[in-house]
Amino acid sequence: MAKRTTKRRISKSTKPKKQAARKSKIQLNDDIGEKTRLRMWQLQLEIRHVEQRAHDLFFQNLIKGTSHLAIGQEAIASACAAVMRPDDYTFCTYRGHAHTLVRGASMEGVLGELMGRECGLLGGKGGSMHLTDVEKGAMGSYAIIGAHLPIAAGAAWKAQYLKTGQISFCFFGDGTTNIGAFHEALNFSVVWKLPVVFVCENNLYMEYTPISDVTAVEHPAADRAGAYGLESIIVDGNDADLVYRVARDAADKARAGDGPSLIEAKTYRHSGHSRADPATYRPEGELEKWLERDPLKIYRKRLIDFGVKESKVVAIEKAVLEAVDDATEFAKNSSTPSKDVLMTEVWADGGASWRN
Amino acid sequence: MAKRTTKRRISKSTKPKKQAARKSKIQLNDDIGEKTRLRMWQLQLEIRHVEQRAHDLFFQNLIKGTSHLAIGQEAIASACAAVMRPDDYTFCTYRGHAHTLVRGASMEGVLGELMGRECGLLGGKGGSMHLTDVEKGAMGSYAIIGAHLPIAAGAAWKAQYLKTGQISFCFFGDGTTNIGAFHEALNFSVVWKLPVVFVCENNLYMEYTPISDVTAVEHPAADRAGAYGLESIIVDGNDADLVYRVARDAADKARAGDGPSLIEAKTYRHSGHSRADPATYRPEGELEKWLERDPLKIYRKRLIDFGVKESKVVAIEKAVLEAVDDATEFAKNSSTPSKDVLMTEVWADGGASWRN
Amino acid sequence: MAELTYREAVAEGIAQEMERDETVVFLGEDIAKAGGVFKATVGLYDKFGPDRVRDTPISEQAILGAAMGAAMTGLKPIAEIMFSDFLAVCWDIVANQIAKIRYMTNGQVSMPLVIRTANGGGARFGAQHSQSVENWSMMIPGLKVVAPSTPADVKGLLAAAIRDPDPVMFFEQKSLYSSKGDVPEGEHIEEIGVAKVVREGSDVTIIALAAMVPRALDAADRLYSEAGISAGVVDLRSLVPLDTKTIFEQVEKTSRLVTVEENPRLCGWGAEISSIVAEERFWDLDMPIIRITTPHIPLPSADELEDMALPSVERIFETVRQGVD
Amino acid sequence: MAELTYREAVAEGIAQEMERDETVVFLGEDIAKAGGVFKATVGLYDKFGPDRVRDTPISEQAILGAAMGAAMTGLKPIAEIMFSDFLAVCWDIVANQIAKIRYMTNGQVSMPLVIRTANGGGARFGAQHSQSVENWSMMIPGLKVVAPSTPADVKGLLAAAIRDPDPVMFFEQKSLYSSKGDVPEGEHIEEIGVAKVVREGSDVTIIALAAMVPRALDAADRLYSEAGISAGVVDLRSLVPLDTKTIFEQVEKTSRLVTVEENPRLCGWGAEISSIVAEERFWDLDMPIIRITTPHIPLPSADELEDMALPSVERIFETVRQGVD
Ligand SMILES: Cc1ncc(C[n+]2csc(CCOP(=O)(O)OP(=O)(O)O)c2C)c(N)n1
Ligand SMILES: Cc1ncc(C[n+]2csc(CCOP(=O)(O)OP(=O)(O)O)c2C)c(N)n1
Ligand SMILES: [Mg+2]
Ligand SMILES: [Mg+2]
Repeated sequence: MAKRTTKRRISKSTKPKKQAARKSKIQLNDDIGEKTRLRMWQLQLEIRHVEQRAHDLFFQNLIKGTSHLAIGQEAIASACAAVMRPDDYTFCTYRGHAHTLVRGASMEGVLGELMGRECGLLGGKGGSMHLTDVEKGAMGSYAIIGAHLPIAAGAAWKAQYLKTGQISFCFFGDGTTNIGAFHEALNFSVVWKLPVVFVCENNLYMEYTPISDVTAVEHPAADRAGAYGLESIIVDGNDADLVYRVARDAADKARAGDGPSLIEAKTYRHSGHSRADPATYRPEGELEKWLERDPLKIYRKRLIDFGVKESKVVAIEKAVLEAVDDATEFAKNSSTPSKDVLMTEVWADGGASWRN
Repeated sequence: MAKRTTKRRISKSTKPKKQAARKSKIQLNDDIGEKTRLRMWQLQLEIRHVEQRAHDLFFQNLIKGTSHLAIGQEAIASACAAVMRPDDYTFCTYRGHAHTLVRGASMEGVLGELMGRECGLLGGKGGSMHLTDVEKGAMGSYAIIGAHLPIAAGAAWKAQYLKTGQISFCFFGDGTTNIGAFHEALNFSVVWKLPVVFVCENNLYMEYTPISDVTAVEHPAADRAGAYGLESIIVDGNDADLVYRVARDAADKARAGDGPSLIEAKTYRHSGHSRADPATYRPEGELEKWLERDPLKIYRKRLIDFGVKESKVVAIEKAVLEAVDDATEFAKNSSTPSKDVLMTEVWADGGASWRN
Repeated sequence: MAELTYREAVAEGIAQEMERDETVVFLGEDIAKAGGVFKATVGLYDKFGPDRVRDTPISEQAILGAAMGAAMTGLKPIAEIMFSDFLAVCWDIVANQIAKIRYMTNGQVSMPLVIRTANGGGARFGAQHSQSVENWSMMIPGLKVVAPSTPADVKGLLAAAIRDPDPVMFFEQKSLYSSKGDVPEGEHIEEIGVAKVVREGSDVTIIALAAMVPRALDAADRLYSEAGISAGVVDLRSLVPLDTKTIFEQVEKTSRLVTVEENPRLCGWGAEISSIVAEERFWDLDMPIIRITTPHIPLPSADELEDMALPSVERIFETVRQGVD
Repeated sequence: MAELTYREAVAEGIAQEMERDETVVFLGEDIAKAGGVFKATVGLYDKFGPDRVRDTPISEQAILGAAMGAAMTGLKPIAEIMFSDFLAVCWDIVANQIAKIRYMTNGQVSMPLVIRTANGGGARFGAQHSQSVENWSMMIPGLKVVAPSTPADVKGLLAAAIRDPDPVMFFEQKSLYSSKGDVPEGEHIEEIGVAKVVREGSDVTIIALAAMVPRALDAADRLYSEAGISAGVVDLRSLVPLDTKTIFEQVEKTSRLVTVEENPRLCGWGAEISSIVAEERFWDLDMPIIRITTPHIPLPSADELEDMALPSVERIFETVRQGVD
């Protein structure tokens, strides 16, 4: 018989008792704990401010091409990063500034790449849609829908084969669940029992089309989990603590050799799909509703409720802003790529020659 | 909320009462009726004997290339054909001699194509894996896994758009459920509510690998139905009556504008995957078990139990065998394709020119 | 005549054909309500409604499979693949199914469909959103391949592609979408398979396609004014069918041939043309055949790098000047 | 030396490398327990076990995606795509991902993998199982492309491909699987990117690949004995890197060039070679460059038709004879 599909719906966080700060302190050091929480706070801030800076730089014409911001979706990347081991692998999409940053890639590297500068993570060769920092485990941003799901499975295969204990995290959008590679990757990973965690960030839209217009089920990822014998998991993606817990469970499962998980995290992007999109297709009031559920707002309140001093919360924010300012200056002052790099790194010998 | 997935498991046929022939007669004319039953009997015989002939011709070296027989799977093609309107569309695979024949394609045309003769359905240009008879609604056999599922959806789209009341039937194997195009076609068809019936013939194997080795769920099609908000349907594919009923329901649903269905029919191929495959990978006794459930054996008994005279049953078989003999002779005597056809029919103007 | 952008001409061409033929339908991602990510199909949804202009899931195989199934049963679908790079995710449907089915069925099946797609570089989108892949299609028997360089040709050739009874790959060059030009008002249709001599020349013939046409023209201007070289420019417009007649006429006239391709070097359409001329007009040639292409590398994203990679006016000018010397 | 079939040489080449390097792993459909549908990988599963030789679902995107992910994190995967026609269903992974990632990441990511696939016609399999698609890969920057014609080269080049730090598309020609030849015993490795002059000639150079090599050799024999023409034959062996040095040496020597391709006409590798020679060795040529190809049609299945379509010894003989005349 087919495994019964089990379901988990996670939308309620640990409620801190409103009373004494001391009590809260104890709760703050629950299964997540203060240190991890402050880290998630910082990571969310880093994403928010780097993305906002990217937005500004775009309109100063310092970033060309395109860029896809994750403002509003910060909790997911941050919480998953907090779960990962330094040697774990992240695979993400063109909307991947966030996922790259939280692994520890430098802000200069990210902003520099967006601006096409020499200091960019990819030396200006890849661009905003392909941020990668292999040393940090950020194994690439992929700009064609679907491809990176099986690629993430492949990295997990390597970990399984060499018994390194590493796992792969793979992030993608709701729209991605309708392409063939999604299906192949999920089935393949389950059959091979690969240590990979698939995280669908359901922000309700593909580019400009609501996901519900083009999807046969309500929950594009969770309602498909059963097709691979997986548990159906939906989590409030704007609450870092909740995401942290499901991601941790999934990571534990993967590391224990029990195979992949598929997590659907409900969230919302505050801006348009990409730089040029004013997002006029959104029904009135939708954005406003989600702004109230802004992950940073939620998390700031959580920390305060838990008894973290406001000054501490603010200090982290200030430090992040300074870092973003510094990185911006650095990137602006970085030169454009030298002409020589045009013809390098097609091949492992460093060159681009196709003939003798 | 996601639609609850409903399940249907059909493995018990109408049981004819063993007594009086008159009573049986009445049952014979139940919702299926004698005429349809005799037609399904004839169709199953046609498949069986054409396939056996193809097998023989192969070993006489009169058929080259490859060929994929459907011996053991006759009930599915036959019952579905009995449900179809003459103007409905069939899309099938390289294992599609059966599906093409039952729509009324001539045996000469089928055997001739296998033998690469001028009288072949495709004039010798397509070969056994691409049998097509557009006039009969047999819209092609497709030899690369997955592609014809969205193509069948497209034909259904045309019917929906022009309100012709036609529907598409799309046949494919268990192995096909693991490729991306399966997933895309199912989701797409449900979202567009297309009149298409997807029939998965689960014969337990892809080429040489058991489907259970490479699939995350037990029922490769039925356990995925829920991922598209569809009912999970499994039917005994070796019993033409049972297949007829689920296919009829699905066709009615499609014609009523209620969208696609996905049917998983359990069956078994008696021979190897293709001509050259001795099927040594099958566990001992497996074939024998399935031979007892031979769809022709089952259906012959059914007819007799229902009170159809044995002489009638035999007469149909004799006529089919004669027709196969005649077609074989005809095809053998047909000439090989004339050299002129090599460069025709690339374009609608009949030619193949890519330049002026 | 009306002045339109290249992108506006797309919607005009589609609208013209949808108006005259009920069986023309249009599908793709974000093409209906949103008017397309390049805004090339704005207004069609409002004009022709949700039955004829349909948004799809991100399912390129389903999009083209559906187009194929509809084409073989009586409709004339237009399918959009948002960026031509994404043809790779549905290449089976294009190369193995759509292109081959008429031949395989000995003419039983017709395939009157158009696949529109945004092709080429210059927008700093990086290696997965900037490829010029018209040669991917050219190499597959059974596909017609069209790539217009002007708004008028967009309208006229797109209309022709929709009427064509065979599958047409229609490449819209991204970097041209905002370019402008005069477009005939009212019904406008061009013939597929006819190249256009867009500048007469006597010393050398430059063959170009899509975004390379305006660059070749600029280079030709400079060649004349700065080096006294009279360069003719041919806008190929269609790769299949290929107008070898026009190519040969120009080669006979100038005895010198240069091709300018946006695609990377190996197996580009310039190679095919070079090989045809080297075989069939060998004795007319007074100079080696020169190919100008993007180097054989994935396309980089930074401004300076991308500009260096794509054939520039300067590079065309210099290469032709040195070649003719 | 041992006499092996081309198919046996495949398993030998893989086994040689799996033995010396634990990070070499192998995946594909029916390749493990069943030994492959062409029986080219028989014995590997028994020898190296289920962790290193793994059967997969019918999921070509997952197969190559997994190979890619494993290659970028430290393994050296060999992936089989059963028929080269099926590359179309996973072309995105090949052309957009595997080929581009090193360049896009400025060298952060290495891609030491091999994609093996059965290529070409002659088996009466029809248009979807018979294509010669080595040019599909040649046109994508970032892929190496190898296609051996002998069992010895299968072993030596496959071993080299597995050791190569870049992605190698390895085309095994279906029609050669049962051909036999001497293969060095023990460790055998060849260099990728070096063409082989398999027959010296002074009047004309015939460049061929894979199954066209034995045909070109047979035609050369006949040209000599029946027409007194001394034809050299070059087995290209690898399209990327391309051994233009050897090509140029032969062209300089014979001043006449003919290419013989199994792929359909447009944008085949012969076009690329022709264009290179027409540009860089133009003044050495005494004869138009001739290309012999399968016509630009999908491949038919009936014996007579398929035989007519593929370049035959007769056609090579006649074309070269007339060309040299
Ligand atoms: C194969 C493919 N088709 C289409 C696109 C164009 N495209 C880029 S992003 C996008 C929407 C993706 O939606 P989703 O997966 O929900 O991710 P989100 O952008 O919302 O994070 C589309 C259609 C693409 N990049 N690749
Ligand atoms: C994309 C693709 N991959 C692999 C193949 C090779 N192949 C042909 S049939 C087959 C098995 C198909 O199994 P299933 O879908 O169960 O159909 P069955 O043959 O059992 O009827 C495979 C792998 C193919 N034709 N196309
Ligand atoms: Mg989304
Ligand atoms: Mg099967």
